[in-house]
Amino acid sequence: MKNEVVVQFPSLSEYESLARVIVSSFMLPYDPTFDELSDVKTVVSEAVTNAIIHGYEYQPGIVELRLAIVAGILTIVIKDNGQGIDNIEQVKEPLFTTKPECERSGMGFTIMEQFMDRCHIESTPGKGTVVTLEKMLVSVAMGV
Amino acid sequence: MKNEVVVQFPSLSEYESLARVIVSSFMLPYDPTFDELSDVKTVVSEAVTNAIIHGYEYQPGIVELRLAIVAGILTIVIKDNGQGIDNIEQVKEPLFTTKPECERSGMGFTIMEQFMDRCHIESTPGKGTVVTLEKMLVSVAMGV
Amino acid sequence: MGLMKEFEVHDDCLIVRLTGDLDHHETDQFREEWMYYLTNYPINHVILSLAGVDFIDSSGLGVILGRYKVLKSYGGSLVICGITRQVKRLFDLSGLFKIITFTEDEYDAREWLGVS
Amino acid sequence: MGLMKEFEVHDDCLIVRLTGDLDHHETDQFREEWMYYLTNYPINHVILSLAGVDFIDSSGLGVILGRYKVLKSYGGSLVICGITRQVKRLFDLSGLFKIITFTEDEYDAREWLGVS
Ligand SMILES: Nc1ncnc2c1ncn2[C@@H]1O[C@H](COP(=O)(O)OP(=O)(O)O)[C@@H](O)[C@H]1O
Ligand SMILES: Nc1ncnc2c1ncn2[C@@H]1O[C@H](COP(=O)(O)OP(=O)(O)O)[C@@H](O)[C@H]1O
Repeated sequence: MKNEVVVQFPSLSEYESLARVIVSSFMLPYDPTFDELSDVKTVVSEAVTNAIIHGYEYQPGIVELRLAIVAGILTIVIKDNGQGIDNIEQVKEPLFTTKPECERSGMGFTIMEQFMDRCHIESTPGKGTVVTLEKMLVSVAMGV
Repeated sequence: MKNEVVVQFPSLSEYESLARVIVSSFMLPYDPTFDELSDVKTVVSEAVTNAIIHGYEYQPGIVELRLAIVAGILTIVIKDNGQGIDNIEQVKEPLFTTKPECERSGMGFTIMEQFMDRCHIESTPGKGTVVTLEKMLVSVAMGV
Repeated sequence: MGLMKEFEVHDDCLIVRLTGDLDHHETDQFREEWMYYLTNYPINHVILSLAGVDFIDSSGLGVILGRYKVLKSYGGSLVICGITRQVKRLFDLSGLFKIITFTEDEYDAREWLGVS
Repeated sequence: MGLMKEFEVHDDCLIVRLTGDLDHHETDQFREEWMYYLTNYPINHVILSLAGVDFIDSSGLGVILGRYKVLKSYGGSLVICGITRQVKRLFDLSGLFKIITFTEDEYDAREWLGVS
């Protein structure tokens, strides 16, 4: 992708805030609204946390974050090489979680779907998961 | 490298501030002093700017930034696949610049050497340049 | 930005004040500290002040819901106060407003709970 | 953080006030705007206020040195005021204090230049 920023970091929770800071700074030159910024930070936090907890189940691994803005549309890709997802339709359901014992709320994908214009999950069990999120940025769309 | 963060971004000046933000956020959990933070931001700005101006001479390319902290030592690697450097000893000299017409001060490498504990340049003409910078973080060294 | 936590016990009321980001990285320790107070003091009411929290995600939501359930299990109550804009957006979406009591600030929360 | 620029002309004195980061990304436009004032107004003195600048690198240094030379070439002068800590560290290292005049604030700069 043109003008793409690619970040790879270890699957450790201390990098969740780094991922949020990176996406915020990446968007900043496009003059996003406060709500756009906060929604995007939230979904990045959800997807990165999922890669660490569910993808790698706290085992060492690399999480990849890709960012691009083309024609006013922000695309965020979060990738892990973890255990993957069996039933993609099921995990998208609100409140569905495979880790209730960790007090997971099962709201991650619901938040991603609600806060973004598109949330696409690709996964191969045993190989890993790629979550693609898209959002039309109002400021850019309006040519501001 | 263990616990390494790798960032790839296009050789455009708008990403210089992103590189600074990333290195700041990366260091933050280690409780750096104000001067440590500002020195590191400065050297990252110098090396990334050099990759864009001198390495790629404003042509499209990818700049890679690698960050790691091991045993209290922050290591920063900035890599480009640009035109490379012929005479490494010469470019390190204060005020030396091959682009005086762009009002370059020729102070980049001097700043990197002064603000960091180590500044190592590896370069192959026609292939690219790798600058490795190291700094012992006081807070970590003191076990704070 | 990390998370700063302040715990204050007034008789059977625990006040928890947070500043910073409440994300997955912070949840384990926060849960542990909160539970320490719930098990070592005779707490019936908890006021959770999020006035200093600029960011929360579903992991933060999980810890809050978890403590809400613990409190409810023995007839205690939880009041949340001082929520900022990003927090409100997440709570709105997750339906938290329907089950937990929210007040403007700590003062209103004490009034609501009838504690001094 | 981007760079905000304010240019103010008082007779033969130009005041330039910056806020934000003065890095390579900002230099071309900043140089152009600064030169616009130097060529279109009868400027003899420039006061550059860096009170709002938290970050500068050698590219920023280059623009300042370039304008200093232009001013000097026709007998003009440059005074820099209000430098913050990071800026001071870079200026210290680059020997800028030896060639350019620095004052605490804009008021002192005007005094030094003898302009009102
Ligand atoms: N990166 C991933 N790798 C493997 N499984 C995942 C991944 N992300 C999500 N899942 C699965 O999808 C379920 C729902 O995810 P989510 O809606 O974020 O809720 P939660 O994280 O609270 O469980 C998870 O419980 C997990 O089983
Ligand atoms: N990444 C790079 N690729 C190729 N040449 C470089 C690179 N970095 C620095 N140089 C060379 O080293 C010289 C000195 O660099 P520096 O001390 O940063 O000063 P300046 O950037 O002001 O010229 C440059 O003028 C350039 O010729």
